[in-house]
Amino acid sequence: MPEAGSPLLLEIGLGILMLLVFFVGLFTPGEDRRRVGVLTAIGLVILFGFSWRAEAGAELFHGTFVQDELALFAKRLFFLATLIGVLASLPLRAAAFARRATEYYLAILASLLGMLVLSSARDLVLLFVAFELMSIPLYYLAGFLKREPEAVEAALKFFLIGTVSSAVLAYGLSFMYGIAGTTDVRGVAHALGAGHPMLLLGMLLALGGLGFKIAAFPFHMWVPDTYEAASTPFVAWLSVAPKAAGFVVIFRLYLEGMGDRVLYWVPAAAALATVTIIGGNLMAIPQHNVKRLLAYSGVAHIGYMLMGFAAVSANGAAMMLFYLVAYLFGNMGAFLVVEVVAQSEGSEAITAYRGLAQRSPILALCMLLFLLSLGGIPFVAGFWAKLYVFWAAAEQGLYWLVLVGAVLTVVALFYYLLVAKRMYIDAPERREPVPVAPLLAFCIFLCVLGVVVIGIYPKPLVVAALRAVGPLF
Amino acid sequence: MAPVSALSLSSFPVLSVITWSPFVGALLIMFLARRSALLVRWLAVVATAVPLVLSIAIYVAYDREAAGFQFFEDVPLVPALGINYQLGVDGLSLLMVLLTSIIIFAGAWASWTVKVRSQEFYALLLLLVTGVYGVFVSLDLFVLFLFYEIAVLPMYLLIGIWGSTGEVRPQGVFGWAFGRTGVGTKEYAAMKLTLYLLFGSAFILVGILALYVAGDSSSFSFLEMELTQFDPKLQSWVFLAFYVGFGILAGIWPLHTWSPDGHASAPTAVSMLHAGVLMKLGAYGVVRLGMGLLPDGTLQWSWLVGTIACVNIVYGALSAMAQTDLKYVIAYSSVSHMGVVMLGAATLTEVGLNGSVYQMFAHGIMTGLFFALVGLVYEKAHSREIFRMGGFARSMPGIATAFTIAGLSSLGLPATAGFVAELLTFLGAWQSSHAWWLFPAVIGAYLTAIYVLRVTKQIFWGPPSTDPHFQNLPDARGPEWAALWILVAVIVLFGIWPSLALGPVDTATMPLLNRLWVLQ
Amino acid sequence: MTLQAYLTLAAMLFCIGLFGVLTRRNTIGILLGIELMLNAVNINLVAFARFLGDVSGMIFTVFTICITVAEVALGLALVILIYRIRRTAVADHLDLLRG
Amino acid sequence: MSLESIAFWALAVVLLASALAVVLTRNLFHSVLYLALALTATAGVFLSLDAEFLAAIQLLLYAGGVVTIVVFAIVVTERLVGDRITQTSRQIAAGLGIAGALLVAILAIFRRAPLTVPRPAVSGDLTRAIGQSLLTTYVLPFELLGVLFLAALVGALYFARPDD
Amino acid sequence: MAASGNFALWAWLAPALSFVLLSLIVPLRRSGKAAAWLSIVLSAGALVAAVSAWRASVPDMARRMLWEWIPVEDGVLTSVGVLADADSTLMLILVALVSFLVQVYSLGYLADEPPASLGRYYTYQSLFAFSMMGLVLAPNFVQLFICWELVGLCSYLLIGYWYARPEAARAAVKAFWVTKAGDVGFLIGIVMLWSRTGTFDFSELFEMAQGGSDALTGLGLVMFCIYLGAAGKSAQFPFHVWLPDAMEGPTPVSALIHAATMVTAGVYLLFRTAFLFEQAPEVLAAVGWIGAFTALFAATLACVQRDIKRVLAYSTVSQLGYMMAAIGAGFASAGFLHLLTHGVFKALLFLAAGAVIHAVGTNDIFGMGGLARRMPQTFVIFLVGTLSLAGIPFFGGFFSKEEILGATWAGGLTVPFAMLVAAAFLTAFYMFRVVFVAFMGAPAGSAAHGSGPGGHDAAHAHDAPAIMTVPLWILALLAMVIGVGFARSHPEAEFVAPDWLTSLAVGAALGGIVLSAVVYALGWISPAWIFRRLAVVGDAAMERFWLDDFFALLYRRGILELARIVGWVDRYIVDGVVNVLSAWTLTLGDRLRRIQSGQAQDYVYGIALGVLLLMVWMRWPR
Repeated sequence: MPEAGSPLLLEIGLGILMLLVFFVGLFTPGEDRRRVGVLTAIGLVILFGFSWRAEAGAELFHGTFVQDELALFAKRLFFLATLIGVLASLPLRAAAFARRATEYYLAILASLLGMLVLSSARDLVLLFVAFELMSIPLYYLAGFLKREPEAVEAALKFFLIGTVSSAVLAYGLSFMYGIAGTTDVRGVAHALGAGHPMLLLGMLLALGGLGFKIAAFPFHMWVPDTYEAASTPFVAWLSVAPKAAGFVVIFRLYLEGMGDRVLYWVPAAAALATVTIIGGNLMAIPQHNVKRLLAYSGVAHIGYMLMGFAAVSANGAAMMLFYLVAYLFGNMGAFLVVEVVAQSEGSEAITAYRGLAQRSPILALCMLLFLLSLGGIPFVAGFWAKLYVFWAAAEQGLYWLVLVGAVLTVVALFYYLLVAKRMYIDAPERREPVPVAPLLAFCIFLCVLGVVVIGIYPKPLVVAALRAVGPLF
Repeated sequence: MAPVSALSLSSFPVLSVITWSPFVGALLIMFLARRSALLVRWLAVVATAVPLVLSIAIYVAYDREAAGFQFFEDVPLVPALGINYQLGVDGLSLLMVLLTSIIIFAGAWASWTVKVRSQEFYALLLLLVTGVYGVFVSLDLFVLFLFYEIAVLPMYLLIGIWGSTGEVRPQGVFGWAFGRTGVGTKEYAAMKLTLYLLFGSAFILVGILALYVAGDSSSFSFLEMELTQFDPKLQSWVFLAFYVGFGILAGIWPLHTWSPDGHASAPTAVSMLHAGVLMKLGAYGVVRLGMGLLPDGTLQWSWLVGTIACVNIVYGALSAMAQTDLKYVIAYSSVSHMGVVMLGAATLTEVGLNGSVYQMFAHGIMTGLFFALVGLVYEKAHSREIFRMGGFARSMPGIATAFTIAGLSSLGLPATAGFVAELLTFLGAWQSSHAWWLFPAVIGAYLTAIYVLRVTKQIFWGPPSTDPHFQNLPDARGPEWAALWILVAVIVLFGIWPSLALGPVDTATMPLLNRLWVLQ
Repeated sequence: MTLQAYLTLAAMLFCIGLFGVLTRRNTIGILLGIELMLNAVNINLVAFARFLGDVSGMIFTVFTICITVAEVALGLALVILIYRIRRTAVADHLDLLRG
Repeated sequence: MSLESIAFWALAVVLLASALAVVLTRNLFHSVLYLALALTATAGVFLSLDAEFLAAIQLLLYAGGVVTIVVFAIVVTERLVGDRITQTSRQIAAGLGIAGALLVAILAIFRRAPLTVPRPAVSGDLTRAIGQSLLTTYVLPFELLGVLFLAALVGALYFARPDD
Repeated sequence: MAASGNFALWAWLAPALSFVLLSLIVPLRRSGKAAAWLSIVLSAGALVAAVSAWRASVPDMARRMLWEWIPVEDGVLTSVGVLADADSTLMLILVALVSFLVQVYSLGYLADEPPASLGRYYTYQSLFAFSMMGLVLAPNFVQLFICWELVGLCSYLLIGYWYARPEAARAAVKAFWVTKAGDVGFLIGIVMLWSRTGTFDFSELFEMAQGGSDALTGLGLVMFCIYLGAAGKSAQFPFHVWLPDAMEGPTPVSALIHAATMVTAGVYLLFRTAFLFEQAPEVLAAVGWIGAFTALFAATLACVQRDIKRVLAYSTVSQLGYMMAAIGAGFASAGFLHLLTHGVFKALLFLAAGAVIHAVGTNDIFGMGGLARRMPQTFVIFLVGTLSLAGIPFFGGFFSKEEILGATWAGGLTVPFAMLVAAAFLTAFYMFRVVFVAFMGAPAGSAAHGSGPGGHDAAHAHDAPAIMTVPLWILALLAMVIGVGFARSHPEAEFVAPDWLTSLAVGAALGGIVLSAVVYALGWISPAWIFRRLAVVGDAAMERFWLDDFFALLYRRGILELARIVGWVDRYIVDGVVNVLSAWTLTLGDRLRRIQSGQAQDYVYGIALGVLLLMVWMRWPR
């Protein structure tokens, strides 16, 4: 459809990229198909570039597909995250990544396609399909190392929980459709005015289903297992992109065009945020495996983002987006460092970080920066993120929530500092520096750059986020 | 000459230079002085000397007639949220800046003997100092909070890496908890201190946000908030938030327990800086933000502040008396003296508040000197067990003399800075609406006399210890003297010439009090 | 028959499916439970569509059915893989990862 | 008691019964067969809702496809294991509690807000309508569905393939 | 008259100069002798300045010089400076004189100290002279308190001069703590007074008192607090316990600080602020009673001491009691007069005793004996001092003591008067006990252990070198001169003493002399016999009436025990709670982690529960 070309440009381009990857992979002789990854990376770079060219405002298919500021913001975020994830995957050691590169990158791209569409879907059907398209590849990406029992087990758990929760989601969506009488999200928002209990039931069920995707507290339980078992670069990506998509869906379903009915969600969101923050932080304390620790801390961060949701205001949503970006850099960076250390030490235990500061100070400093950013310390991105969501919540009058959040930040710092202690205080067992694959180094550098730049000069990002949530309210 | 130099100073951003030069020093140390320990030290000395000189300069140049905030700097940071990089000093912060620069300059000399990873040590130390300066000079609550966090965090590594593990405490009522948390180790102390203070900062943040949201002018600027009248109920709980938040750093009872462990485990310079300056930072916060912005809240809660301060004074002194580890004695004495600071502030009288500020300064210098000396003694004798040492005055007369002077200042002996502070505080206490505060305060001073002289007699001015490995210990030498004599000189100077400090301070405290008295 | 009746039926089916998911030991059994839940969704959708006289619900159903099939395919592949590696598909035994 | 209500009740009974059987029988094969029955009953429900097209899909894709795959999977796995798979249940009480509570909650909401929508007459050919909107309004999800299948199949193949 | 202030200022600054020089120029201090001479020269200068200040001063005409010290928004909170009038300059002379003589004397007494510590000694000495003069010249309470504390510090430092000796170190802190305890009261008093009157300045307060300002009515509590300070410094009962122990310091120090000047500061304070105390007669009465009691009490203690310095110390306490009694009776000038004379002859006595100790090498009078022949000069000098202390006519102490007796009688304090008479009797007795035991009779065998410098013994003791004897002679002559001078011309007293008073006083003194002669010189009665008669008092006196033990108990079982308890509470309760909370957080995390059982279906439970709770929660609000 030519007239629809421009808004769908990114999606179509991605489709083409997928085809390219597919065929190149098909016709690549031998056991090593890494070139596919390179191709993917290049393609993503190009698309990322295009995503800055795309202009907002277009609607397609009777407004079921919108290319608004929010969608664009989200898409750029997805591209960035995926790009980093792909680049970081290139130097992966396991043979499967060489031989089965096609499947790997194809799956990533498929999921990415799902996210892209999801971020601009304004129709329940489209939303559900895109949601599934995003999820299904993740299931087997999680189990990509199919020789390792843990990986497969993690994949299976992920799959089971995922399907159940998507069933819950679909069930909720069915109610929404039934009461609203249309699959158009705006219709739903309009119908909520009547406040029909069944509609509310549907939206709560849907919230549960989405809660799984964003890993809010009671729905989070797949997270640590999956993170621990799956390959780290993928986890880094998994910990950011799908969650972001989930939040975009939440925006679309619960905030967009709701007017002052949004206030209805405050108790739910606040409750979710509280339990998520508390649960995530507390469960992170006793972890010995860095990836599990980051997983739980990630859950806690979702809680902080939910504070932004609980604020149900333009500021709240914007600060949530800001938080997402900060979290992207901080969390992915941390995971990449984990990958580096794991490659050299062969262990993901916290003890593997003993004396890292004396072995390779730069790497340790990067890790410290990421941890501090996650902990919310000034002059790195995470601080502003936390501060802004607090600020938004405070505006909504949720001072108690702010206090809970702030106090549990201290708990979070406890376990982050434990890692810092390993790196800086403990004495190293071996002296020689940790070898870093150049690509990984580059990705880590990107993340540090992001963390520090945002930390020092957050203004542009704030403005962008505020502009992105403009159409919602 | 004052106005002239004021002009010449106001032409360039002196406060920024003071604040950031240690930071620059830290960067230089990290990147330039790769493996030359000596270069590191000299860089540190220079990076701390520049602020010292400048702060003395602005101290002289400060126009007391004009009063108010001077050397003003204002750069918009995040206009969208009304966050500005806004600096300025009045008499109060002026004195604090001076204190900081003196202490850290002495600290740079005192930690001359740090051998292990000295590069990182000095870098972190200087970073910390930047944070401290920043808190004192920034007029934008938000920026203030940023600096506050910077001032707290490096402490973790500083204590964790270079600290010393004290005696692990025996089982008690909550023995299991002590085992679980690893009480006594330096890691424990570092973690406890850092988390405790960050816990406090949580309250501060909430308070600041509350004011920001409540204030009609959507700005974090202190000056604009000062003009807004906040609703008394809000003021009430925000003041409590500030009191708890900053009070933790000021070591108010019963939230003080981080300080003995932390200060005892910290390396010399860090103890000096932390006990000498950071605790004042807490008191400063209570006075500047709490009393400055929330007159109603202050009037509602001054009774609590003062009463707890009295508890601090007596309780701190008694616990200090109970210690057997020299560093713990000093740490607890800080708890006791911070009580005097808070008491003076709580009296809401001119003399009382001046005394409080003066005590901030006096105690800063004095406790800095104390920790420097303890560090020296520990370095020479490798012991902190008071009752194992003895008669050191013979082998290290210099250290003994300095220690005695510090002790006399801490027990408020005239001709030392401590006396002026305590006299003023006492006068204020008796004038305040809770006259009985005077008695715990004076009794605390007397208890101080008891434990300080007890320790001094035991370690220095007493029969020599029979322990063989205390034979022929060296006295302080070289750079260490610098640290000692700078501080001793300041103590005596401000002891015999109080108007030196009280002049500017008064210009800062009176407006603040006038705002309060209007409401009374 | 009223819409209420269909919805109730669907709800029951959904909860039965959930019950199966919660209680079945064998992974395949769990999958079957999930199937039931999705069926409930379908019934809901169709019933609503019918009573609204609106077609989009039906289409939604088409999609859900297809997606379900895809999921089942993937799931069963996973199950077989698990069997191959672990020689079991009893969900309780799959707890290498915990804590 | 009209005819269609009789049909509905019959279908409902069959459906629920077979569903319960699915989640309760010890023999995995049997539960699969019961599932097939339940799916067929669902198709019947669709018919009773005048959705012939969907009923057809239901029979083909589900009762046909799914069940076949499942049976196939069971066979494969049993060959892998070497003996029959017994199917037991765990924590029945807890499961019952949760599921029951959820059901109660949902039904409570139903009661609080009864829907009394009249059943409109069938207008035109639903199948054609479905086909049309599939290719106009819902063309994007339709295409995505293709991608989804591709992805799922790739994944399934990757997992199922015994080599490497 | 303007000069008076300047002279006083110079007198004050001279020792300050020497202190600054000695403390800053380290090599000078460590050189010992040079330091000593510097200090001596400057204190000589101070003496000259003091004398000229006195001569320049005229009665009832005060000269003030003030410098702002602590500013407040509206004006000055307090200032420092000089308040020079007849009385203060007279006291100034005493201080300057004694400290000059003592410094000279010390040069001989501490001849064989290592130079470094000799330098330390003279540094302290200068600091003391400076602070004491500052105290004397203080124009207001604050400066007085400052110098008050500083002289206390000097006494602490000088008592602990031989800190290697455990007793010395202990005595030093004891002295500081006890006097400081009094100062707590003093400080509280000052604060209260200020918040009533809004000033610290003596002159302003005096004008208030003259004008009968009602700010000064009902000063009872305030003045009593201030008196506590004086009682601490001037070793009034029960604060007197520190003074005897203070004898651990070098003897010249005892002469200067613990006999002539510092301990009299309390008396001087009361004399200075008498106009305030008159506002609170009840306090004055208390002062009188306590003073008289102290006088008698200390006298009894002095009778049983073997250590010559302790005898003198208790006699000092007792004499201070006399002065206080006079002030309590409302005739401060009488007390002040006795202060001056006592300053002279008590310094004399101490220095003489020092010479003896220096020669003999022991403090124990029973370790001496027969020194009159070997140390004739010292004997004569000591005798002069003893006679004036006993209050024999034509000697220094006679007139001032009689003044005091008369004052108490005129003040209507009959019982205290009786006590004082009894004390006078005892004074004569114990002083001549010393004379007879130490100087008459046969020399005891070589003394066992020497506590003073030098390990000589009584057998071949000899007079001290000139550098020590010359100051002694000067003081002795002065004592005589004062006595004779007063005998020639009474300064007219503000009260009429009964005519039988003189005979009574002299009689008491002579009685004491006779008795001690009977007991110790002639040996008609053995001391043991007396003790058996007075067993109760005797034993109690031997045990110092258990007061020291009581204070020690208060310190150990009271303060230290309390401290131990608080320390325990802090460590295990206050801090314990913190640790418990953190430990609980850790444990909670562990427990919570258990729900992550690793079994997929439990995770599904999570989802189902989550949805359920969400629904329940959302139905609550409405």
